[in-house]
Amino acid sequence: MFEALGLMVFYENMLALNNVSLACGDNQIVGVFGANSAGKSTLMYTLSGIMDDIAKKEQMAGGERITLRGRINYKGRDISHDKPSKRAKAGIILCPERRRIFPESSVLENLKIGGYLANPDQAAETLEYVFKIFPPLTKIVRRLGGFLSGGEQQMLAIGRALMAQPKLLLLDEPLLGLSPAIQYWLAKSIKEIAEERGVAIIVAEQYARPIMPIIDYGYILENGSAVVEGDKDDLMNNPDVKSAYFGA
Amino acid sequence: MAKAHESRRKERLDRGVKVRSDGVYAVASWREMAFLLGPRLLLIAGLMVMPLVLWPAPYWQKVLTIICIYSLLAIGFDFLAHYVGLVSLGGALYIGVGAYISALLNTEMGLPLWATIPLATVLGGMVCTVLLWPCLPLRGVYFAIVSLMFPLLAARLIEAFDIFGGTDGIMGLDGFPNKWSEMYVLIICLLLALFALRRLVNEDVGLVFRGVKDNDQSVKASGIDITRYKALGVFIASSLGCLGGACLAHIYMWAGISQFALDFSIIPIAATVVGGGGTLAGPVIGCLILVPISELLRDFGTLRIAVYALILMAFIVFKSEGLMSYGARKYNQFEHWVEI
Amino acid sequence: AEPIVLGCPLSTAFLYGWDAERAINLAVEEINAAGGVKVGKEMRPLKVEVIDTRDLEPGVPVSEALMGVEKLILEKHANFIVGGPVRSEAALAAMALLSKHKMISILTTGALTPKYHAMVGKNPEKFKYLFRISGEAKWMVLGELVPCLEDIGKQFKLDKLFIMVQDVAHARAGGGILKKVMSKKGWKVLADPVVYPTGTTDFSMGLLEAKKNGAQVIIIWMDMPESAILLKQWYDMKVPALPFGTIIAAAEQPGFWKATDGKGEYCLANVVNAGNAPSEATPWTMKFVNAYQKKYGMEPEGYGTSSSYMAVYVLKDAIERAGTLNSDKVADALKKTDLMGVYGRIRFDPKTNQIIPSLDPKEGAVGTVFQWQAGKRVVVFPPKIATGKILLPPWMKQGK
Amino acid sequence: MDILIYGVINSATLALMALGFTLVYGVSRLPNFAHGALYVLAGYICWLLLNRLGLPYILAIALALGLVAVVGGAMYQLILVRIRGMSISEIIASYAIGLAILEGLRWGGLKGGTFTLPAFLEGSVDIAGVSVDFQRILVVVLGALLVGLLYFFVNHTRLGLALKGMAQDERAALTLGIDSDRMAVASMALGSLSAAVAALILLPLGSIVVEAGYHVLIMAVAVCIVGGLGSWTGAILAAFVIGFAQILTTAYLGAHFQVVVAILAIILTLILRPSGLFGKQKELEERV
Amino acid sequence: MAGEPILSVRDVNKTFGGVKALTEVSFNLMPGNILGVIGPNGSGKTTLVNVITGFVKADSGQVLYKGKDLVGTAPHKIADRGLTRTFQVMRPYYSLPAYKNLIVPLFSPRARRTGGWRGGGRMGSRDTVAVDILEEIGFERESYVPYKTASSLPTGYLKRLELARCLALRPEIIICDEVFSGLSMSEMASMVPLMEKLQMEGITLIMVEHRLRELFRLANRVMVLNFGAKIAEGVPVEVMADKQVKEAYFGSEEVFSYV
Ligand SMILES: Nc1ncnc2c1ncn2[C@@H]1O[C@H](COP(=O)(O)OP(=O)(O)OP(=O)(O)O)[C@@H](O)[C@H]1O
Ligand SMILES: Nc1ncnc2c1ncn2[C@@H]1O[C@H](COP(=O)(O)OP(=O)(O)OP(=O)(O)O)[C@@H](O)[C@H]1O
Ligand SMILES: [Mg+2]
Ligand SMILES: [Mg+2]
Repeated sequence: MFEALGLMVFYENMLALNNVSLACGDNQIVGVFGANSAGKSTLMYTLSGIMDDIAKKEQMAGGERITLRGRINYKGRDISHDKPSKRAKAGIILCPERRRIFPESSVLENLKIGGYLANPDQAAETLEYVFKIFPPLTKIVRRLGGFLSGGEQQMLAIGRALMAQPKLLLLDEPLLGLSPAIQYWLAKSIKEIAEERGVAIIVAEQYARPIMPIIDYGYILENGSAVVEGDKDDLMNNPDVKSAYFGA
Repeated sequence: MAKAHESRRKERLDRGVKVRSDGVYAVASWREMAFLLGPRLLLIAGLMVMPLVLWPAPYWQKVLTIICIYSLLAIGFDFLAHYVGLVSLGGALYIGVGAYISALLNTEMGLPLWATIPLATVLGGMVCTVLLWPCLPLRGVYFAIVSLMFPLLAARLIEAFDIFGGTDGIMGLDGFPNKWSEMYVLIICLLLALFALRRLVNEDVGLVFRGVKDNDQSVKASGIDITRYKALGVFIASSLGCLGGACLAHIYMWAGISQFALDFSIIPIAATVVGGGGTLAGPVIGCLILVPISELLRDFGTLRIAVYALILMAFIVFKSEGLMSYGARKYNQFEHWVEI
Repeated sequence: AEPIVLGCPLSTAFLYGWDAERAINLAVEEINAAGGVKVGKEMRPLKVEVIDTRDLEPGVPVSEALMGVEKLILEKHANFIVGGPVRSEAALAAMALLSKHKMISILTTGALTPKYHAMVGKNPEKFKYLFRISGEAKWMVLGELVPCLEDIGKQFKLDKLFIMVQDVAHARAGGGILKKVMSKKGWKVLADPVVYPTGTTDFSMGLLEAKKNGAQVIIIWMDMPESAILLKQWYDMKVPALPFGTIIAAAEQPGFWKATDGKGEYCLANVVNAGNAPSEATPWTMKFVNAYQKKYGMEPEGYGTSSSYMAVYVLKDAIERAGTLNSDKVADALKKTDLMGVYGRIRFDPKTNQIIPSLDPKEGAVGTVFQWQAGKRVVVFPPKIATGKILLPPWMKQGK
Repeated sequence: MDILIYGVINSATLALMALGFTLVYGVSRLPNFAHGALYVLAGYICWLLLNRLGLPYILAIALALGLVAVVGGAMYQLILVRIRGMSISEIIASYAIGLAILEGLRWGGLKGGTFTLPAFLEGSVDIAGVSVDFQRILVVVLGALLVGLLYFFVNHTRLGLALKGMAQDERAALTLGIDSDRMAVASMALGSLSAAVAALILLPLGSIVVEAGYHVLIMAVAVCIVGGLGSWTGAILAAFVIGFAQILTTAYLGAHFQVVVAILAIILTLILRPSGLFGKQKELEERV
Repeated sequence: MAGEPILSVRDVNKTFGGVKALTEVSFNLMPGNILGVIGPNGSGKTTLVNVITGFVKADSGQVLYKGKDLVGTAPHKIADRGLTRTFQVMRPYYSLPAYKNLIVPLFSPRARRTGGWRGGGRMGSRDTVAVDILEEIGFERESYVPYKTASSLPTGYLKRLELARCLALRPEIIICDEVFSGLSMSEMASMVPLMEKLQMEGITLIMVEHRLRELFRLANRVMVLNFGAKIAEGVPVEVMADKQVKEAYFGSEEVFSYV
């Protein structure tokens, strides 16, 4: 359903993504793992189109540092020139890293803004669902986003992405700052979301342990290149992967 | 994704000497020295000979002094905004304070111009810093607006209480002995200020200033008192403005409440935007462009300001990074297309 | 022949700038049509260089105006400065600059401050090149306004005064002086002058108070266009008091009638010099008014019109008498000026270079107070030049 | 009593002036320094339509509103998009646009005090012994109505919420499918529209002069800042604080302290509450 | 355990407009120890850090550092006395290169006093020290990473930069607010020894963490917060066994075993 072919991203003269190809089928969960600065966030931004936007903005401000190459196909259509908002309308929703919630809006309002693409029924239904998977949020619906604790913000960010009715959800480091219990629940919920709501999910994480068991297919990024790929068992049994991501 | 040139991209390489990390130079040959020093020498020499070039046009010599005054304000603004993170819309306060202090020292105490100008610079800086002290905790737009209110308030107070000559202002100041001293004092002050500030911002203290701008919470967590640094920044910027104000007062032999006028706040900022914020030399270039344009347009009469505003807008919109940043980039880098 | 350049630093986007500009152009055209100015043996034409000083705009520093003056001197090579700067502070600030350049200047519009000629008087050698041909505040208050008010008081048996001023220095000071003087003259001044900031659009509080206290004459000392609103409110509230706009009031302009939808009827106003509204002050007055009307399609609007016009003629006269453009010589000649002009006899005070005012056009420069009557500006004061009588609004009873 | 009534009217006037500015800042973080110019422009267009084309008043108003909204939107689309996010450039550019409009109008003939719009309603009534004309009552009523409408729009409609999101974090909004460019244009058009509405309600009380542009801008900025940028409750409260401060100083101190007191009030409020009466910026930025 | 605690928190309370972020929290910290602080999201851990370091003023209670109360002292003064912290939401100087980020703390009065890093007055010497510190914390000296502007660094490096900033101050206590999150397993493997090394050097640590495995290896004692209140404190094994903790923090056996 979704595939990216030969993605290349240059920051100035530095190659941040080198010929990365990746595919994700319906209802699949795809994991992208890699250490710091492997290029996970860069990949996620590129897939969601945000990178285009960043490049465009930089160009306007004078710099022309970012170069993008490659094709992205979604449902048989080349979307590599689409604006991020258009991709979002088609169902590709990114939950960006470092949270980026709306600090001056309350939790509820954050979620409502997230529901911009949803119709009222969907919004109401998803809202309930979000509160179901993140019970701590129910207690703080009135609090301003900027005042939340790190973990609360992370939950809110994921919840907000869900509100946008994704068909393909891109999660960038979703576990960052979550307590173990919530991490565990989130990993379970990701699976549930994929299966019950028919959403394809691409997760980028460096903390692979909780995510690895739930993925259908995975990629290991290193210095911008996809060095290993394979399904869950392939990866789990790969000795390099094992030592790097499970500390064993 | 970029549509044209599917298989090529623009590569940028730094030209020779400048190592990627700022501030470390490995100077090898006279060519590289020239490359580094060229622009600086150009600016210095250009400003120094300008008065001579303008010999046949005495009016433009006058314009040059005004440019210098605006430039002093503008580099002060640039420093404060882009290195300390305080956007001060109240440049007029500095001009006014400087002008009044030197006027009072000159007319009331009879001090000569050579004493009043330096005194006004330092005292004025202190006065402005003390006035703005309570506002230092303010952030962003809030600081900007409050600082905008100060010159308005100062003018109103002088008017309402009829102090310092009230609305008539203070007349009868000493003028500069001749126009050459007028011009060269300002030009030299400007160049000194420019290079001193450039030096400062690249020193370790300067990094602390930039830290305050980027993230004051982190600076606090590093055990540094941000209020002190902000105040120091305000002092530096306002001293420059006061210096300009003091000179202005002596050039026109008069100080009055209109020295708190909005134009003194706006034009330096516009110059900074045009020239390129955060470059320090940019604002000077901005002034060198904007002020003469405004003078050239005088013949348009009433339409002048409208045309001026349009030109200003065009600069901002089409070279939004600022002329200086643009120029520096082109000067320091090669660009060429390479195959991916 | 080489033209004589008149540099005119004026705030051309404002009434007191553009009226002067028009009047100067009118005079120069007339003079040039008649052959120019005779300098020694040569007939030389006049040329006008106008520069916009913007000094009436808020937020623009006076140094901008000074730059304009310098531009005229240094770049346009003006031989004389006629007109502004318009704002008092700017005019005062320009004094040092003008005398530094030994530049003869005749102030014709704006600047009302008595300090100007006081400065000249204090330092006659340094400032001997600086003249002012239009009225200044002190005379206008004491010499015109007060007598006019006394006239009204006698005529209609009124003695209760209410003062509303704009929050600018000249108006506040003027209001204060007026209060003091009128109290001495036996009037009841009902309160301290009410001050309104520039740009106020609501005057009802003050008017209510005036009504409550039984005011009979309301002095309105404001130069902002919003005073038209005041008149509208005055009319709507039917305040039983005669409104009197003093010194550079919005009511002086012909457009005022329309701006108030005619509600400004009965408003008195002062246009500084005769000739700024049609009157019969001197034989030249109507000639000027008609010429102006012919050229610009409207009556002279106010304040600086007739004085700016006269300044050119006075200068021509002085140059011809001096026979040279040399500043010192022309300054001496100007001091000896004695000319029957548009607004009376034009002479300068020998000590202060200030035009000598009077209530009689045969003696000196006369001012004008008029009243809006059925859409026309009818001159009612000074008596020597009046063309009509003051009327009271119908809702106002004559005092006992 | 008259202090109360005219205090309310004055406050409503200030609130109306500030409305468009708050709206634009609140929903697109653009300090629109052309606000005052749009205000005057609306009045002048309406005047032209009335007096030059002789259109009926209602039609002239509607057209003027529409035109100004278009001008505002176009201004954003053509000029300000290119410098979005660089706040100093935005301030200067929008100020330059405002300056160009205002001085252009001045050059085009808008000078002197002879341009006025007729009041919607003539006449006046006595309220508790104080006479108030209908237009001023209308100011209060329409002001309240407009505030209510806009408040509802921003907080309870899909579009309003999207605008709000975009203002706070553009990149995050993009990921949610909010097209930021179009949104910003919309918000700017809307802000211009409310500036125009304010102009057409307030200008019949005054006259259309260029200076009003500067005055309105200063007042709008002051009200928004004191209230806390982007906060509606704050802006309204601030309008009342400043409005009453002005009326009270006029009544008890003399009007020439009016500006001094107003400015002092602004400075003091901010020193005491660094992000305005209802703003949370400082707390939010310092939350670690 | 003998001796005086270096830091002693007594009955600290903090509410944010009705939200009880901390209620009656007390604990003692011995010099040279590592204290782990855990708790569900929003339980007040960061708030506790803020209160100790002066970024938030406690409503009541005392924070005694070497016997002196810190409540009401400005954050920069507290840092100056040697009590530093990292920020959970990273706060680097985005416009500066990574190593220049450290110049700011190195320039602070404390660093100049204690470190003697005046370096003979030569320009650039602080730079060297900065790069040294970065290297220690896992930025490869020879690579480009230390010289990149902070805005282009990925999360993991920024987390470490936070810690580096603390080290530059030569502090006595470092409070780490989730420095391990955002690091991959292999990177963590190098961070744990670093922490141990710091402890050896005599630095006292408070570590707020959600990565329990590593934390329990390091910490001498662990404290658990829930809804702003302390529900347990003790050596790691004890705490893990505590019933209340299991309920409040892990919720279920599944999660417990997952950890
Ligand atoms: N705006 C930028 N300019 C220059 N280089 C950048 C920029 N953003 C990222 N990079 C570089 O690109 C590389 C990949 O970064 P990226 O953020 O994708 O890493 P990551 O895998 O997400 O790491 P982490 O797990 O720590 O978040 C890094 O070396 C980083 O320094
Ligand atoms: N300034 C504030 N205003 C209102 N509520 C606040 C404020 N600061 C913190 N809170 C609330 O206090 C609670 C504690 O926050 P804190 O940041 O201390 O949590 P935490 O334990 O660090 O959580 P996490 O593990 O998610 O980082 C949270 O529910 C948060 O929403
Ligand atoms: Mg990342
Ligand atoms: Mg936390």
